[in-house]
Amino acid sequence: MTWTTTLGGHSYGFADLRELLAKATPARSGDVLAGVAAESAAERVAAQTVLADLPLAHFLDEAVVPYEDDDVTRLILDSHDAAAFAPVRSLTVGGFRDWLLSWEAHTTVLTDLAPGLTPEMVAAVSKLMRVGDLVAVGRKTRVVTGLRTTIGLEGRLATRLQPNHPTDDPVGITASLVDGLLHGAGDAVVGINPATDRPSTVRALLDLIDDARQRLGAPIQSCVLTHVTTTLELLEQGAPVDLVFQSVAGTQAANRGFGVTLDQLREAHAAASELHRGTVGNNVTYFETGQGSALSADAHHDVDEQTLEARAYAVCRAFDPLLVNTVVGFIGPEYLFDGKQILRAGLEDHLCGKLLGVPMGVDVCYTNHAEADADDTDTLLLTLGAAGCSFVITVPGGDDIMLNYQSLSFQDVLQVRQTLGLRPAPEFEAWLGSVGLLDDAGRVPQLVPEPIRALMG
Amino acid sequence: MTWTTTLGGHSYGFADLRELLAKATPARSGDVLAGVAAESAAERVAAQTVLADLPLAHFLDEAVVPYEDDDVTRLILDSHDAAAFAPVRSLTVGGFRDWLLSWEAHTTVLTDLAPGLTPEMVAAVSKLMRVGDLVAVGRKTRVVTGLRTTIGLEGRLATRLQPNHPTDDPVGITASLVDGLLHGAGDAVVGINPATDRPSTVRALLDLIDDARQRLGAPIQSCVLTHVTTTLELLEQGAPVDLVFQSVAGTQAANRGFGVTLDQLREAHAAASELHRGTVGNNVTYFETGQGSALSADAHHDVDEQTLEARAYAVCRAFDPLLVNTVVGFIGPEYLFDGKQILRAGLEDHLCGKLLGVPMGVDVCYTNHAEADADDTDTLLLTLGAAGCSFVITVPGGDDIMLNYQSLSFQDVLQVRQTLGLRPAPEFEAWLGSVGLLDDAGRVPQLVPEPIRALMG
Amino acid sequence: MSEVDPWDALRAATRARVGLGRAGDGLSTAENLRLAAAHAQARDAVHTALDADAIVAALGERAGPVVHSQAADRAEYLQRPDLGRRLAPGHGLEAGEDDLVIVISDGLSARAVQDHAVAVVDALLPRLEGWSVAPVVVAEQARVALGDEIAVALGGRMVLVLIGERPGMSSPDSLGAYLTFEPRPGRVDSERNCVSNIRPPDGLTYDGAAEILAALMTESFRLQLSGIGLKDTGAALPSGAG
Amino acid sequence: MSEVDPWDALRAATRARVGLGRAGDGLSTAENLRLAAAHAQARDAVHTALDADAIVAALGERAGPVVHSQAADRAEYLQRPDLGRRLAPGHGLEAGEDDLVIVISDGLSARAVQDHAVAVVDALLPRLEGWSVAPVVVAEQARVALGDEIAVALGGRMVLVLIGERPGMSSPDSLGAYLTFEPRPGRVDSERNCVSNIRPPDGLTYDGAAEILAALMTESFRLQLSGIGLKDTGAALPSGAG
Ligand code: B12
Ligand code: B12
Repeated sequence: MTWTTTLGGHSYGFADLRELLAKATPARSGDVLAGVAAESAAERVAAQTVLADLPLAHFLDEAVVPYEDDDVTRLILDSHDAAAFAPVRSLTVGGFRDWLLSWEAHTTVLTDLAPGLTPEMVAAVSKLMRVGDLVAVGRKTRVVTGLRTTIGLEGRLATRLQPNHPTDDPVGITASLVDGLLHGAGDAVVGINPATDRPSTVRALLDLIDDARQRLGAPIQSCVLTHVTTTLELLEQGAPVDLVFQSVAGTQAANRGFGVTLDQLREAHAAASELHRGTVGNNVTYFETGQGSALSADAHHDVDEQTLEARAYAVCRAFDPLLVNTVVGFIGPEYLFDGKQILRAGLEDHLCGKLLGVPMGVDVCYTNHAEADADDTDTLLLTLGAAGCSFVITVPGGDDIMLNYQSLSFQDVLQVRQTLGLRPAPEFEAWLGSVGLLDDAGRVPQLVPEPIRALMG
Repeated sequence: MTWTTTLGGHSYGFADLRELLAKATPARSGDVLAGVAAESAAERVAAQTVLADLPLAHFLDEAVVPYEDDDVTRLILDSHDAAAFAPVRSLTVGGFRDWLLSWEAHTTVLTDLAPGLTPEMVAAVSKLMRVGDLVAVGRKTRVVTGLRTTIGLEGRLATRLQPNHPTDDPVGITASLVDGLLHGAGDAVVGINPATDRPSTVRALLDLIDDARQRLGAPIQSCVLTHVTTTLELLEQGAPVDLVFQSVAGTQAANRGFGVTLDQLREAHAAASELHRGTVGNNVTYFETGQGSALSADAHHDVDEQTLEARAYAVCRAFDPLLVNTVVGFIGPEYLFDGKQILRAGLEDHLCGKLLGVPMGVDVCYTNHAEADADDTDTLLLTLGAAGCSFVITVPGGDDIMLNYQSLSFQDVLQVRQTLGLRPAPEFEAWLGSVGLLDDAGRVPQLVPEPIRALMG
Repeated sequence: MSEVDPWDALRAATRARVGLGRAGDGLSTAENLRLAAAHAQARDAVHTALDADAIVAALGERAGPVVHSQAADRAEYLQRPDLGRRLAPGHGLEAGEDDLVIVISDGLSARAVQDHAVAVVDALLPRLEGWSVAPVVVAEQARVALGDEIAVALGGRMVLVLIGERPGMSSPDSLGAYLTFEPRPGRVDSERNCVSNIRPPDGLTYDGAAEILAALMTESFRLQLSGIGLKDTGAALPSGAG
Repeated sequence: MSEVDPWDALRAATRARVGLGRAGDGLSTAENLRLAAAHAQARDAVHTALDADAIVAALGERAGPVVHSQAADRAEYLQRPDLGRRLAPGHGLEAGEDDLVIVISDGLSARAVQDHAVAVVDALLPRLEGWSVAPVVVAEQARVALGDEIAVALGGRMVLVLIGERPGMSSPDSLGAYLTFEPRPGRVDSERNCVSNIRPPDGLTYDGAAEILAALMTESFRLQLSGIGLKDTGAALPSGAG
């Protein structure tokens, strides 16, 4: 299939869906690196114009990564729900955008639609959206999940508390954990990236958080973000695993680079589900993704990074996750150059995940080799808050001393919650109130309740 | 006075307040052009650190533009209200930021403080704020004014409807006016920039809007943004002038470049006040400002463009304006290079104006020679909406066919109002409802009520 | 009227983007794509270079020299307006004693200048009978104020700068005319008059612009000033009379 | 404990930015300024060049050649990770038959390498008795995967890449160690093992890192693989034992 169009006297041609999607993507350093980006603004608009006229149903006929070669493609197409797709099957991509923005496409309609959508469809429609659209549609798309807290409700913004430490020191980690709780953080998950890959250390960290949880009587879930093979090992040993974690990407080859197969994920998902550790739900997986990871592993099949990212969500949704987040500015400027590219990618990822039925959060962050600063994270946080993002990541002072990058501080989230009138997850909010960490105006006062003080003992 | 500090082993010195403020300003092309910007990120942080320790009271002792040479400086210092200043007089600039963010600095406290603040104080404190702070403090700072509608109330976002036409054609202007009204725009003002400087044409346009207003029974005010000298002439002729307009800047020399003196503004303000054309208030002036205009007129006295911009608000507040807006991305990339610089400047201007007691709106816009696009205006609009901005400017499709730049479309504002739960000015909202242009969910349906249809007749 | 779709009536009345398609509260996909395409084209207009030879050829015997500002290229021009206001050395201008100097400057839209500038000169000169007019200068990478320095070098008593206004999405070819009496470096904008949006058929016509300019210029010589003290006293035009 | 300010106790327990001053819901001015200063310094750390001569000198007789990736300079290195993974021609590496190739690479923090890399080599080599180790290669503008190509050129059976991790605001000098069995271009990251955050006193100590690496490397040869099939089986460390 080849498409051509003319714009301003020039003629533009696109050989296949893969090329069309790549050329239609808003400017991005990773796509330039991969050699798939549009060469001019005019070529980009031409591609978008062609894409707008493409029937959505076409995406069921043409795969961007061959079905035979790639288990992610097979997962996407084999699990496509034609009945759920019916309401939009006659639309073009452009018509789909109009419909998504229309008043009739409200929350429950969108929830019912999710199984009928493929990642390539949502990636395509997001490429035709402006920032304002990404926010407006994101806002009305809700994905609600639960374990000990409920994630994704309207008017709520949850946080992952990330108490990392360069040597996985239990006292150091506890200090950061306590600091976060005192600032009302941790309602999405207390999630530690272990500096080492030592299973015994991972086990010790799991025990540490589980113990703190029980001593505080706090409705939190924990996660140690080690490789899924290590978590599988620990599950067999009976460790207190609330959530199975894994980084995933949008192609089989990229997942191989991460050392993970769909079968392993299935196995881990099943094992954790059986523990029934939840109180309000039983979503027991947590995934991280991020534009550029497939390209970095040379496993991108000449597909643009945003489309590949959406494909990663198809992997996630197969395992009923409690939480999924894109680490949007985490990898570096070679994939998202500056604050502007990071902002747009974050909002795209959030929307695409949500449309596919994935409980989407964002690591609002940047590295020191990127062209970005704290103003950029503030802006992204505000727009994500307006877009109804499920959760964000928080670290003390926004400075992760082990992963070496800047995410949000606990205070950043307190501020945006006040600015936009957002609240923590309901179960956690009740607990905060019960220990005096939430005043009548919904603000977090500066005090150290006795039970938390005891944790430091 | 000279300040020095060391950072990372380097020593940095700042000769006077003017230099200190300029070096402390976030990166901006206009300050580079003027040769006053910090030379490195480290020098900028050093300047900010010194500035944070500077007592606020110092601003009453050292002027950035000499008192003897400049009537704006004289206006600022002579009208300073020491009693209003008392609550913060003992603070440093850094302490002032902390206080502004504190829970005790709520709306009425800030309203009472305004006459005690000078432009240089608010410019200084804004330089120490991140985007999130600019929004959080902006949000709780309210300036309420009125003529036929009330501007600046919490939870409201008003719009200037800007129905410009390259030949001031009455039918063309009416078409844009009608289009705006049908999209719920115009509650701040219907404001036309006349393509020509011909007083007879300006008069005809004033009559045109006044006639439409009366036929519709709509609570709107009009303005033709001609030079104040022309408006004065028309006031004498008895033209229906709701609002006196003028572009103003932060130094006497820059205002001379604009061909305007404080006396002329006083005269025009008095003349328009006497007409008592308002229903809910008698604020009868409208000013536009914008970072870079003084530098463009070579009238910047080596002061950074953001500080000069705040000084322009001191000019505005002397004349009890109904509306003031910065035209933040309007002039060009030589003053604000890209979307990031435009965004920050817009939020700074909004906050600085509000803190000084000025009813602040923003022309969320960019030119085709700047590095910006519609994603950037969407982002700025969302953050300004969160910051409680009083009003924004709207033109058909966001494309001003006479001023040659992109501002917001009417639809952009409908969308952000829904996203953030914002409503039009109350009097206008009631009128929209009465003609069927607002449904129960506060949305604007696509229909053409008979009275508006008649306007096109 | 009542038979016509009211939105069509709006669309017929102006080139402004009225009556656009909506999607929910926002703009429809089709409209957004049209805007994006227009944005790409307007950006190109900023960067298009002036074909000075073509202007000189069209001016014929009225043509004077081609000069440059101190801005070396487009990138520098955009970032350094100060350089766009200063004449590059070696311009070869020689002082005469003319009433009027006309400068055709690329400004921010070479296309506007290419399409409209010579036609304005053609319409204007017959209206200035008895004036001594210097050969028309063509200026590259120029701002309005460059005209002051050119006029001083040529010894002109008044300068008219025809310059490309920054390009809009629907108006990438809009010409502005700036008039300054007794030009010299240091003149501020309030000492000039402006006639803008010359761009038939959608903007001001060549004759319309020439008519206003000739009246302003004559009055300027009478009052011995330009700027806010000088007003365009013509009658308001009816609809359709660009 | 109850006598101590609980916030002070937090601050003493970690170098993470706990117990920060607040202003309303946000961070205090003082904290924001500290963060801004740290950001400026971390950005400088990215752009600092490696002093390869100093590394070679410190390595003494263990030193091998200095090689370069195909990324010409820092700007290209940052934008083209693919070039940072390929060896520039003319490297002069000659094939031997060693068990281990060690590569010291600048990565994203030359400072980390300058401060810690040789000390890790010093701590590691005595733990590898009986191993044949090639002269230590120093690589500029290098990514982790460059080690594969270097090892192939040198004919090594295993490669250990010591590389500067991207600099953080509080950790501009953090060293990572990446281990690959039977290295060759095309190896994916799941076929490597990593020991990260080597940065005493706040991060892992040299002996701690060497201990883990030596154990992993020995086990790697036994299992004939590296990557996710190879786990660090040491016991969990008590607090304070970096
Ligand atoms: C950036 C990064 C990533 C990126 C890599 C993509 C990219 N293009 O950079 C992403 C987000 C994809 C990633 C994924 C994972 N990472 Co990682 N990552 C990092 C980080 C923050 C910086 C690395 C760096 O600066 N490298 C230096 C530059 C100059 O070299 P480079 O060639 O550009 O970078 C390569 C390596 O860093 C490699 N890499 C990245 N992570 C990992 C992990 C392992 C185990 C290996 C062998 C290689 C590897 O990928 C890059 C591209 O090839 C480090 C933390 C740190 N302080 O270093 C963690 C870190 C190395 N990652 C870690 C882990 C656990 C993972 C995952 C296994 C998590 C999971 N459960 O799935 C996955 C999968 C990794 C894999 N096998 O591919 C751990 C390793 C712990 C350990 N001692 O084994 C670290 C130390 C962080 C942590 N404590 O959680 N990671
Ligand atoms: C940019 C702009 C401005 C900027 C100028 C700063 C800058 N550095 O560019 C700002 C926002 C400060 C401005 C202010 C005003 N402007 Co103005 N401006 C424009 C605009 C949008 C573009 C000009 C352009 O592209 N120039 C071409 C570039 C290449 O040349 P330049 O040398 O860089 O630009 C210089 C001139 O444009 C000049 N300039 C700008 N506006 C005006 C207005 C007048 C009357 C004069 C003589 C000069 C002048 O300022 C620039 C720097 O010296 C035009 C609209 C248009 N379609 O052209 C209106 C326009 C020229 N401005 C207009 C007006 C009325 C004004 C004000 C008088 C409004 C007021 N009531 O105060 C003020 C004051 C102007 C003055 N005397 O200094 C009118 C002129 C109408 C007329 N026929 O006389 C126009 C046509 C727009 C309109 N219809 O409202 N303006």
